[in-house]
Amino acid sequence: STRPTESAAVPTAASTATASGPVELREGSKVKVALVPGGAHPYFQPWKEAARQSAADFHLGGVVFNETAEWDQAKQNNLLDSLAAQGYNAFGVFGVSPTDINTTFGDLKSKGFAVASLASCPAGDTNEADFCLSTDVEVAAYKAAKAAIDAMGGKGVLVHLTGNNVDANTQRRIKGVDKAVEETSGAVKLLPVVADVDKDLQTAQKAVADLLAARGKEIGGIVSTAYNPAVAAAAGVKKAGLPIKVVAIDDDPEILRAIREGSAYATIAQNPRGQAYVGSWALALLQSQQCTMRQPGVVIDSGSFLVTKENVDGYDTERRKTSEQIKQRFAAELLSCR
Amino acid sequence: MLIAICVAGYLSLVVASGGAFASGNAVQTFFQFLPVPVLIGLAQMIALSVGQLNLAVGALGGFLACAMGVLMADLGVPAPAAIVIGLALGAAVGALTGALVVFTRINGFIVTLATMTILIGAQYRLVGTRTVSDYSPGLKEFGQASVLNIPLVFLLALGVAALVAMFFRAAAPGRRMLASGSNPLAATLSGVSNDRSVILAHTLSGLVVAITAVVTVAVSPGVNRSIGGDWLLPSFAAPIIGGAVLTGGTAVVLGTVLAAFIVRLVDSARAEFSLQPSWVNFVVGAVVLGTVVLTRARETRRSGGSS
Amino acid sequence: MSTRKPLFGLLGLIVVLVVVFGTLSPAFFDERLVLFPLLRDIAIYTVVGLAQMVVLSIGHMNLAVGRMAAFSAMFMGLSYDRLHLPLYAGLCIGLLAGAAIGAFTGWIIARTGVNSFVVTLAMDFALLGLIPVVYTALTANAAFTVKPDGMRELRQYSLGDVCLGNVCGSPAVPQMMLLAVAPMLALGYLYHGTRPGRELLLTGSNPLAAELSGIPTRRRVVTAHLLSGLLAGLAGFMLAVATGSFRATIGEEFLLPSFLGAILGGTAMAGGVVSVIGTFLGTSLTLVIRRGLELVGIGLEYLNVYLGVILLLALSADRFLQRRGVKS
Amino acid sequence: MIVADQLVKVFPGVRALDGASLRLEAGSVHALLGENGAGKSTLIKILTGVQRPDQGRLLIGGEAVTLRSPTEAAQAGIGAVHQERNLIPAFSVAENIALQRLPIRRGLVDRAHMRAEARRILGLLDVDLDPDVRVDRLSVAQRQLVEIAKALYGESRVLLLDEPTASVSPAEAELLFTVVRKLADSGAGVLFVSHKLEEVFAICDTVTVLRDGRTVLDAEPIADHARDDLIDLMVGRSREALSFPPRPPATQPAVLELDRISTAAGHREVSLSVRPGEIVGLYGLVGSGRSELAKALLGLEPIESGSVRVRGKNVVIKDVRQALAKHRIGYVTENRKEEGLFLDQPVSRNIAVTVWGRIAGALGHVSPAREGELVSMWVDRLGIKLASSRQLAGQLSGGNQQKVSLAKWLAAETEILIIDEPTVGIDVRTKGAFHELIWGLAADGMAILLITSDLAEMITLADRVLVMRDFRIRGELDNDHHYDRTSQAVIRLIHSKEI
Ligand SMILES: Nc1ncnc2c1ncn2[C@@H]1O[C@H](COP(=O)(O)OP(=O)(O)OP(=O)(O)O)[C@@H](O)[C@H]1O
Ligand SMILES: Nc1ncnc2c1ncn2[C@@H]1O[C@H](COP(=O)(O)OP(=O)(O)OP(=O)(O)O)[C@@H](O)[C@H]1O
Ligand SMILES: [Mg+2]
Ligand SMILES: [Mg+2]
Repeated sequence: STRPTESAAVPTAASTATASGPVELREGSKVKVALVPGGAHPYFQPWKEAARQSAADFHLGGVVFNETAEWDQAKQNNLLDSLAAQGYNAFGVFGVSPTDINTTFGDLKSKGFAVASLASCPAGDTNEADFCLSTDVEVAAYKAAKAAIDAMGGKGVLVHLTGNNVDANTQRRIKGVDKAVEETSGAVKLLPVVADVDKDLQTAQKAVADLLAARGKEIGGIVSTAYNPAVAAAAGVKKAGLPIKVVAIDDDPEILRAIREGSAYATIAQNPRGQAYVGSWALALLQSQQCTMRQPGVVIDSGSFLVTKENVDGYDTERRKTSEQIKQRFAAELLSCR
Repeated sequence: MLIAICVAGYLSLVVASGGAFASGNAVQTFFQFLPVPVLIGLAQMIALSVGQLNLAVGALGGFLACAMGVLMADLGVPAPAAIVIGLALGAAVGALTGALVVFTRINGFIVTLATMTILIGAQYRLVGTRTVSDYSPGLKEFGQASVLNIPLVFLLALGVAALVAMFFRAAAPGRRMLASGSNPLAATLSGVSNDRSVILAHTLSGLVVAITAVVTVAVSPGVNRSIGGDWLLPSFAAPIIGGAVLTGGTAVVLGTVLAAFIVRLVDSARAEFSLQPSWVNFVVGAVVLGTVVLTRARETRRSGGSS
Repeated sequence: MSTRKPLFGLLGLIVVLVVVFGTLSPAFFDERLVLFPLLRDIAIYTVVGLAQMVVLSIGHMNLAVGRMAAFSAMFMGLSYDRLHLPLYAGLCIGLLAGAAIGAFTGWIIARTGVNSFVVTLAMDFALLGLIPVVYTALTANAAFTVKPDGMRELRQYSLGDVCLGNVCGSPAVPQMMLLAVAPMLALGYLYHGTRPGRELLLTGSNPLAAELSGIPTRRRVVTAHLLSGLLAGLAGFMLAVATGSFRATIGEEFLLPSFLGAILGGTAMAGGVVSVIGTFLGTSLTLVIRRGLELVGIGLEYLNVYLGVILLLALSADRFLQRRGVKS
Repeated sequence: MIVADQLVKVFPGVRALDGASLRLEAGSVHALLGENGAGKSTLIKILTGVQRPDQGRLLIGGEAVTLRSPTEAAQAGIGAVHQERNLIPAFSVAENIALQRLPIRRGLVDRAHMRAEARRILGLLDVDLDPDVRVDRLSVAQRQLVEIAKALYGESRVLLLDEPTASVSPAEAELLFTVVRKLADSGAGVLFVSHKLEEVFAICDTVTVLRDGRTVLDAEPIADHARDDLIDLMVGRSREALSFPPRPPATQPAVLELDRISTAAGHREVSLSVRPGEIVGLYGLVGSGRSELAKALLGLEPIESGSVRVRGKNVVIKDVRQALAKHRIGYVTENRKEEGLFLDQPVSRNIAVTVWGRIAGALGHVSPAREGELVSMWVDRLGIKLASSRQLAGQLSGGNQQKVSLAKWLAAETEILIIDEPTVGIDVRTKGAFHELIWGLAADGMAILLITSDLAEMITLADRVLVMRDFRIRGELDNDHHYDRTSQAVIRLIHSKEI
């Protein structure tokens, strides 16, 4: 199992004892929240359910989930404007381009909307959104690599498969994996990262097969921090019959299945449902002027969870608990309410 | 010339890998991923033969792969029936595309771009963001099966290539398609219906895409909306490097197959030498350009003008 | 065969669609949230379409439009980040880089006689290799995030901020539109009024006859690709300004729209026929459809399906009416 | 057997046919005459189902029919050689001949049968061509013969020939006539379009004349009409007599000299010179290498040895632009469709392309007024028939396209002009006007190298005739413009064994 690291903020730290008590949203009917991922991706699917649920639970004027941004920052900007024109006034956004999204947030804020950066924070040190509620992708990648290294017995050859090389988030993931490998001080050797293999399943599959054909015998573990390579790696390793430990990211049904049947060793599940659910709630508080952020732009970790065969059926309980704790933490430390 | 490059490239990979690349497993992996580029190249080549473009190869392939996956996994349709439906659907979409081009006289580029958009939408409708993988083990076995380390799917692709070559060489409709592509006016005056050629070309192109989709369903761990997303450019690159002309009138089956082979060589080299992806792109760029310049240099100066 | 007619058809289509979408969703006429960004997009993608149009005019293609934009934007980013140059000085440097890479591509094509499709595809791959190397070496997040003075204004200001006395322009029209109008005017003049422009068209129409008529066809090939690189660079600049940073992924989405805008507008794939206004209208048509669907609230399940279907229906109707018009 | 009744065909801006009628009888060879743009090709296209008439009827064997496609026409027994070459370059001769109805055996094309059939038809024409050779390897003349063979394929009862002899040598034309006669004698009806009136009188029985899309002479026996009558009917008014005022002998030093040129194309030791004010004819059988010599001179084919002198200076010409801009040399190609014209461009641009360099101002600005003036001047001078100068070149009739191709180089105002087969497909009147024009250009001091396979034309115009065979100059004679004497001398030179 993995030990929490110093950089992974433990979300449960000080959330139970609150001075002001629980915060209740008083009037949410004027708030219309738009949850806008970067494009269609399995990761965001829990947002849909969370949108429905938060609309019902908090009596919001509406919560919409719109994934038509198609991984293009310009399209996403347009989409946000269109949603604003349709009357949406609070936005939970996964920015396509982490280096550009602050500009988008700035524009939205200047038009008087509440904005949350969900599932990813802007690149750099500033966050122009009201808050950022996300997994720290670097930490998630670090945890995944750590898990793989542990499964390999602390030594051997590790490969990192990932997506778009020139995406800031990819760079963070690479850093996370590199860090975990560095900590083994040479016991684990990392092959050059295989990037740009998330475009489609076949590219991923081909890359994995070529990799296994060329280096299969020496490789001890594979960390995939992107979806398609994870699916491909699990299938490829299973087919080749090699004793390679695959650690994936996220908890798409396909990956959970691989863990159950043993073709993948573990995955790092994140907390998309919590991001959307708690995010919508906080956005409603902000947009209805009931609360303000004590520290605008604050970054909150939504948690990441190691899922192996042992806890594959139970990890969601833990995750839901975490979400609840995040909500309490908002009430206790992050918001200042009337 | 292309053959020489293929052989030289393959041999140098074998040598560079200390012989490992000639091992059964490596050979199998190499050929396992060749059928898709070969087939999409052929599908595009068929469209190019009459001077049309088919921008929808990837979208149609992805849509059909997902449709077959869903039919088998969700609706419990047996694999052979799903394949037949897939093939029929591919040909039908192709025929419809061709008919649209002919009857509306809208540029084939625009029509296939529109069908591409529609099919991408349809593919998403079918599977959303999930990966469908729970289908016919028999089909998946077929996808992995091989004789003497040569995967069956590759032999299938070669078979299709041979049929396409035969079609263009010796079948009357194939000859008529080439006539239409080469000189539509002359073809008309010889009683060849260009309209029919265009519809036939799109239909066949759709059919070959459908075969590609079957292969994809067979060899992939599953199908999802990303299938087909990366087919467009390779589908053009293979026939054009192979010598096809965008304005029509050419059918270069062997060239298309060999060009796909060369691109696959670069892929394998990437894994063999753990190259950075950026270097691979460099290499692909250089190899593509080098191949074509060499081929070109060999051609007599006298034939034809520029581009 | 006059070229006027299809353009009126396109314009009519756009008007009809705007009316339909406006009726379905009155928010369509929201100046600040809909029209302004829509026009900004149209400006950017018109330039993208023009970048393709200039090579189509000689019967070539540029599959590296997007990557040339990224290449050019990289130089702009570099000059802001490292040299701290003002906005327009950096723009000029980037445009020079774009023109240079375009001219180089054209030179290879002219020298080797290899199909432009293949050369630009190879160039695309080469740049795809080069650009990330530079970005990862020089930046932390694969993007130059410095924002030179004037960048924010260029993104946000409209003609509403330009006043002559009491008369101000429309706040719906972004100032960035001027960056598209300038090359439109220049290209329109080039193709209609000057010798090099016409020579480009004739080179596209029949390269052999052009050579035999004393047109320096090789030089024209270089010219066309140079212009393409230059315009791609401009489009890259506009996109970077509109979204916020000069990054490696600029232009990734340019390829298909570049062809779509130009060809919808009546530019021939085979060369010899171009339409600058057509490129503008073709680009507008596709963006209006997309924006309209977005506003009507179509989800991803149907968005692309509708997009394709409307495009086909609209064009078919246009053709149908045109043919009726010819008959009567 | 086939009757066209009051056909009307309207194109944007032109009434190509305006009440044209034609009666073609079985067993006769019927001439269809008319000026360039009179509507001959349009009529033939309607008879072969390529185009549909806007008004009027077609009757075959007394019954009204509608021909919707060339296939339907072929089924009705109509075969045609169209004016523009229409072959598939990458296909073999045999396949081109059989394309109309490919023989099929077991689902595949029966190549053996196709080859045999092609060989049979080529044999009929006495043409020695390998049926397996690709058409793009053939010379212009050989392609024309293939087209004729193609029209004969499938036992047509009606054969429509649109200028079938425009670019074949007299000997080959002779063979064609024999076949045509044979076909007519066996009961076929042949329609023959040509601007070469000698041919028409030699083989035709009846004649129809079109003027401006209207039939002005309807199927009368040709024997009833004199040559000049027919020309008057075509032209519609009395012709002005041609005037060839005497030209002073060229005395100035040569402006263009080739000295023992050898080329990659195969020329050996070719020497010639042209003086200002002189027309030098270059005669030879088709394929003797004349056009290629011209192209080598313009830098399009490598010159391997020997020297080219322009105005006394040794020069190396890289391309046509240099030839035009620096040396003031122009070249009118024989292959207008592929090398001469921009078919999808307006006529104005086709003509003005060579003058932009001269009239362009700062930044390459071309004044539309200046350009329009020049264009309309040349359209008038050559009598190019068009709806407007913005009409696309590809929409002009064959002869008018040829005029545009020539106009381009006349407009260029060069000092040295190489003209390759200038009057192919041009009607009699315009041909006369052309000749006058070329004569006049020489009289004004231009140096002209004239390549033509039309011996009469050569003898009318040239001052000296060089005869080329197998890429070598075989001899030179002074021309006294006396047809019989000079033609015999030329033919003797061509067939002389060795020099
Ligand atoms: N597709 C077309 N579009 C517009 N005008 C056309 C078209 N085809 C022919 N024309 C016009 O119709 C008229 C008749 O042309 P046609 O080709 O029948 O002449 P022709 O008698 O064959 O002449 P020639 O002796 O030069 O071949 C010409 O004025 C020509 O410009
Ligand atoms: N049977 C053939 N096979 C291949 N090429 C041929 C053949 N006949 C002729 N050619 C080509 O034609 C060239 C000679 O044609 P060219 O046009 O120079 O001759 P020409 O004397 O001008 O005759 P023309 O009257 O046809 O113009 C040859 O060099 C050759 O390239
Ligand atoms: Mg004619
Ligand atoms: Mg010649």
